[in-house]
Amino acid sequence: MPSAGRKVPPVVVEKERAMVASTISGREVELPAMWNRMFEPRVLTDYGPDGFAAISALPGGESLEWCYGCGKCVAVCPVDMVGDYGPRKIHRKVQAGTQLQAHAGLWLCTTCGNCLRVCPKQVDMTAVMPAVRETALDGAGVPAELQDIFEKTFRYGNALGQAQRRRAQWADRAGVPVRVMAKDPRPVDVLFYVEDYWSFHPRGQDAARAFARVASALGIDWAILGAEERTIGDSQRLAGEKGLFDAMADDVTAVLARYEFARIVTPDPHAFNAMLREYPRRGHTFDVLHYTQLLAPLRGQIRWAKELPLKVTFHDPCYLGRQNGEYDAPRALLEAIPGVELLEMGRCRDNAYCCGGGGGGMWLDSFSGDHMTERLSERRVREAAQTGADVLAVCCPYEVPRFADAAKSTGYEDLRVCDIVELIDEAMAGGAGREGVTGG
Amino acid sequence: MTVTTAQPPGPDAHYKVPDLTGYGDVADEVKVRLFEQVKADIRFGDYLYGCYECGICVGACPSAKFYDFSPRRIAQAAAREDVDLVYQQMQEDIWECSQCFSCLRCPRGNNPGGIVTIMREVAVRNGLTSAKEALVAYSRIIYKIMSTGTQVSPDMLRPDAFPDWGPETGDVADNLELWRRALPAETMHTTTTGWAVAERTLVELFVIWMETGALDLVARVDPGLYSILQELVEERLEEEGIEL
Amino acid sequence: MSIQGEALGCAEVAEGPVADRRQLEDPRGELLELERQGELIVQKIDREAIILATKYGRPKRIQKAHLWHHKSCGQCGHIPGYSTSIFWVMRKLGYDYCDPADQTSCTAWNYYASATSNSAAQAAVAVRNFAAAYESGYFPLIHCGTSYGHYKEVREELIRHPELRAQVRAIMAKLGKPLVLPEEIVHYSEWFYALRAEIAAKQVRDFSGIAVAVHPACHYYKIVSGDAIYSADIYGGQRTAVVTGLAQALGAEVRDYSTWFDCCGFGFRHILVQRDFTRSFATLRKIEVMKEEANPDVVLTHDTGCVTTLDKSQFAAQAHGRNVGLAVLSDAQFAALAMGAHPYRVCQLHWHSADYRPLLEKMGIDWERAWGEFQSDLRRLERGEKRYLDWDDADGVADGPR
Amino acid sequence: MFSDTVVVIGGGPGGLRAAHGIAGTGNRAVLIEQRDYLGGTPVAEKYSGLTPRGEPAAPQIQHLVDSVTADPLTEVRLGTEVVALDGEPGAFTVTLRRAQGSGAEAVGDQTVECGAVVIATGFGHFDPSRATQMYGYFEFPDVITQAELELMLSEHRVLRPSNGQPPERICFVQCVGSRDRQIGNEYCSKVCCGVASKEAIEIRQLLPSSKVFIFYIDMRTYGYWENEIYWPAQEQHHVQYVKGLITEVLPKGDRLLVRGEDTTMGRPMEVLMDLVVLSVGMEPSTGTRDLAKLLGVRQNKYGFIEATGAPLDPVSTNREGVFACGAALGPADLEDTVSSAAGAALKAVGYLRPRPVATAKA
Repeated sequence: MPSAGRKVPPVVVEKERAMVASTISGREVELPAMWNRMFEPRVLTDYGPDGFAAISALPGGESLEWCYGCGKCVAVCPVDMVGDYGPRKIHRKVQAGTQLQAHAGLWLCTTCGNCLRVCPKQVDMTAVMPAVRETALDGAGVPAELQDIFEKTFRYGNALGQAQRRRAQWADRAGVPVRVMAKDPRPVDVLFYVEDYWSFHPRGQDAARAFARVASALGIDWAILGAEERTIGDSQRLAGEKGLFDAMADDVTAVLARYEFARIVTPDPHAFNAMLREYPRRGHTFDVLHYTQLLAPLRGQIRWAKELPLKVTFHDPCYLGRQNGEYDAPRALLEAIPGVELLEMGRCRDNAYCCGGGGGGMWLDSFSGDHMTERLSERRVREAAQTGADVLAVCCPYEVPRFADAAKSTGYEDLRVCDIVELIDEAMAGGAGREGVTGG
Repeated sequence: MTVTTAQPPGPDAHYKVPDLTGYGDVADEVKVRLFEQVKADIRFGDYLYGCYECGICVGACPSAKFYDFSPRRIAQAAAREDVDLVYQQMQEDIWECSQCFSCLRCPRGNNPGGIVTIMREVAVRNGLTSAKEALVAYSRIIYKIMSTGTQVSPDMLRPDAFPDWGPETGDVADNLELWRRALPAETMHTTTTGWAVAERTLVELFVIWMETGALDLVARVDPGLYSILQELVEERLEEEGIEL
Repeated sequence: MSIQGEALGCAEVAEGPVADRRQLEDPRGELLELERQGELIVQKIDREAIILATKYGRPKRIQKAHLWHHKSCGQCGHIPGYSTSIFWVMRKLGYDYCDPADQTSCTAWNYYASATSNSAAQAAVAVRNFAAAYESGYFPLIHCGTSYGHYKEVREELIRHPELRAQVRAIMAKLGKPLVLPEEIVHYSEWFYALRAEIAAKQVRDFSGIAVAVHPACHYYKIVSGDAIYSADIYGGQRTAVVTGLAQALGAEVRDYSTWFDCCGFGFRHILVQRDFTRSFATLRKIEVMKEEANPDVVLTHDTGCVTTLDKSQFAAQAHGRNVGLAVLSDAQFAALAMGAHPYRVCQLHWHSADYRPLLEKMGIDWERAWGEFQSDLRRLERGEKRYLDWDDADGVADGPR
Repeated sequence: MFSDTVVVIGGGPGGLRAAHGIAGTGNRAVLIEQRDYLGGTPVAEKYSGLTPRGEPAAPQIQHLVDSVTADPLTEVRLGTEVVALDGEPGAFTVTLRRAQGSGAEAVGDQTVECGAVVIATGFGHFDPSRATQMYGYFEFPDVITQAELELMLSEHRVLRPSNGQPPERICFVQCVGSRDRQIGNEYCSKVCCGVASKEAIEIRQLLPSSKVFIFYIDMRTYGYWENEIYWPAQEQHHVQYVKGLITEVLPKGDRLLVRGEDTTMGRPMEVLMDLVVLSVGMEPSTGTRDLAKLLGVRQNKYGFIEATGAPLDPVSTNREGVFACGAALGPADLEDTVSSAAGAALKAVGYLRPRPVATAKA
């Protein structure tokens, strides 16, 4: 079947040199290369229900078998856009005998959920793929990059392998005080769960500092766990390490239990997703907000210091938008910034195109490179640039580094990539301290 | 939503593959013209009724067992009048077909093999690259059939051309003249043709090539071969005093 | 699993309801109608003929004698034993025939391989040959499966398209010939099937121990499929009866295999310029499957391309250790051998590549002695005793007492 | 004197519902059936479960039969066939004769007076030997039709005819003898997708370790058949649906190799099976064909009785006073059959007494 329009050449079996004897006369003839070339047949012969039976037995795996091949998913699958992928194709391969555990395609799904959104049979790949990955972890198929991340998460408590004690280092140059619960364990309104990339990645730290300034300017009572914070690890769970996620959950909830707080706020849609939907299943329920949901209601109180005459387009993170239904808080904040003109991309809100970072994709760029014509982030940056926007605004810590790299590699260096809170901070004259706040 | 001015680098991000069939550089009217020629063939109406994609033809198709070739795609592309896909098929698919007509089992009464025959004719008539490449190793055989009226002759069985057919095929070349004289049938003692074709018969064949335009077809694919054949045929017909 | 002749449950091919479109296919009737309209001449079968049932029940008449041999370029060129056997059997049964020089190849091998022609040229070549037969008074008998399939296709196009008839009629006029088509387009394997009893009556070698796998030629029963011979006694009327019927009549055991309906991989162009495909298909899809499932002594088929493909493709496959080595014969050669024909003088097996000697041994033929006899013939030619061998030489008349 | 009788020809579900409907209006129904029993094809072919819910067919059909035979206004003539219809609408004379081969002893022709006639002579299955593809129905004992499988299912044992063993791998091939220009049956027979899926469920229940496949072009499980048969078959009973019809069936060892194309994957497929079930379509039964000629009722291109007023009047024929219902008109499931039967009954009753003048509209 031509994949993406290109025909697949036959599989050739050919020996450089071959001597063949005739059984009639015994004489030998030299048949080099093309003279002995043969093809492998491309006939499928191994059909059966066993593939589905094995996967349906896994908790979360039962829906793969329900697919009746309508094909709607393939059109919206972000990986198929740059490759040859999609739930229907996986369903067909499993029925035709492919062992999904050992198949490279097992690791390409970003669990973005766009297929689930359109699927008339509600085949839930965001449950099926993690379930199958879990059984594949001890197999040889696990990409090395991913294995490395699991080990770092387990050993260091964060995916970047950084020392835990430097978790709060970003706060030093924030220009405003950042309370750390361990030093000042008094009850607090907002426990701000910073997560790995805002804690350790330079561009993440910029956003963290911007948030600190904006939060304090708005008089929010907030604090962070600092060195005690461990990554929630939802992406690691979706990449197959459910065991690791459960272990991390025990540590995280143990730390949280030491303190009193009204709400947990986080910049990371993945942590937000886990605490909103996975933790309650494990007996831990919190009032959880994404930071845009915290700031949006307060946008009226911000005293803007200057206008930002910018055309801005916004990328809906899958685990904030499509998976958890929050589309408007980020937009409300952007539209509140004076001078900003919001340009929507063709694929936005619940049909947003995925940045490729979810479901373990953040750490599989080289692995997936062999199966895609370009990275999802590159395809998304091109779409953003083609709206004519000056700025691609995001609100997920994975995306600033991902899209910044993609902008360079697709020739859109002049497209600025930044977090929404950085724009807010800038329009409040940034590091100039408190004046940007109205009373009360 | 402001309209973007400069066309940004990189293909339009909304398409999976901006040029699905890979022949975006070929002008649309070329593709349409070729497809019109395919549809203009008198046989086309008998070969295509519409396809509901059951795959029965592919189940029977030998080429589909090894090549990424599908008689179903041929019938579908023609039925949907997908001009781009038909053009891609005329460049990449049609020469993989085995022309065995196993696909005539089509419950809709289609004849994908017949559609391929027509597409090949149009490709040859228009000198498409696929036709030229497909026939590059074939010109020797076209010369044989058009000039002698028999296609496969004994003298073609040379060991350098058919080593993969085994040493016994080489023996034929070594003993050709003698083994041919050992054949009891009177007409089969020839070596450069399958049997002795009467002179008159050959002249009649040349008239057919000229009258039906079959000879001209070769011109666009192998001009060198065409000039040799044309000279031979016209000379022979002049000797016979036949003007066309 | 073997196929006994009668054991196959012979429900009559049910005559379908009036709506069964294929029942209506009657090219012979349509030709006669066109003749009544003065559009063309139909060469009639006016001698003793055998009636055979075609797939949907239409009776097809096979003339026994006075036949015009439409030879095959691939047979005469690369497998001369094929056409020689056809002549030899016909002579042995005492039926007169014409082996014309006024005959061109059907040119279909070139057409399906290179498409350097068009429907007018193909129709003109066909009609010119039929006109030559018509003028000779002998009724045409087609040697090659490709020609047979192609001529059925050409007949259908001439019946359907008046403008094509007009064009071909004009060309024939230039050649001083009428637009003429035979009443039936008959393939030689139909003649052999029709006369299988007469052939068996002259059988001198016992074939009861010979296991056969039949490969039916696509162009024979897939183009205008209604015109192929079917019998309720063979395969329950589900598959064409030719070749299988003859082999069973000669006492051989016909065995089934799971790629019976597959093409041989000839491909017209592939056999010559894309041999990797032909080699793969013939070996993996036909020869290996036959050996694995039916383990026959010989593959029998009834088309030039199929014999060439299945016989010649096995050699190179040995480079990959494939399970090959299966003799390939036409039904004509098989029948000739049954009737005592000489393996080299008549069947010309030395033009074949797949090892035929085990088969000959099983047929009780001393191929070493036969090869010696053939070599002595060649020495006689080299000494200039004769310019050409003839039909007497083919029967070893000059050998003297055995 | 106006007749109060309608003659219903054919004792299957359609004829039974028509007769029951006629009696229900207080008129008389004479039900003619050539077999020696009522119930039609569902009884003749021993249907096991009825679509869509799959409950046992026999009791339900028996209930319908009893509702007719118990009604004093109906008269059932078994082993009888119609040989002539004379007179004109409102005053017909139907000539009857003992059906050959029926158990009852031969007796001379009889006649029945009636005001209208309802034809309910049903369908016959397509004969697989005429299939376009090479299914080898006559060559291989393990190639059977849906009807033959239904018979086995009603006896709760599914066995391979070749060796009497329960099959492990079973596949259905759809559209055999339907949607086929070569054969001439260009229509869709409507019920085979639903029945195949229902039978697949029954096999899976009977043989839990069996692997069941359905090769299809598009699954036509209309209305509630979708959620009551197709989804459960696929999701709960793990029937494997593969989009691509089978081209040919050939022997391989003691099993069967089915070959076709997996059109979604765009690749040829060859799969070993123990049992191949051909979903053969519907054709006019010989009864429908003969009766149409006998009564001068026009047939459509496929030999079914033509509904001249279709689609809004699906039961009237070209002959006034003669109506048709069920599969005699074309492919029909049981729901179509009984609803068109009720419609035909009502139309037929209209010919028994003139309507009071006052209510007749201009």
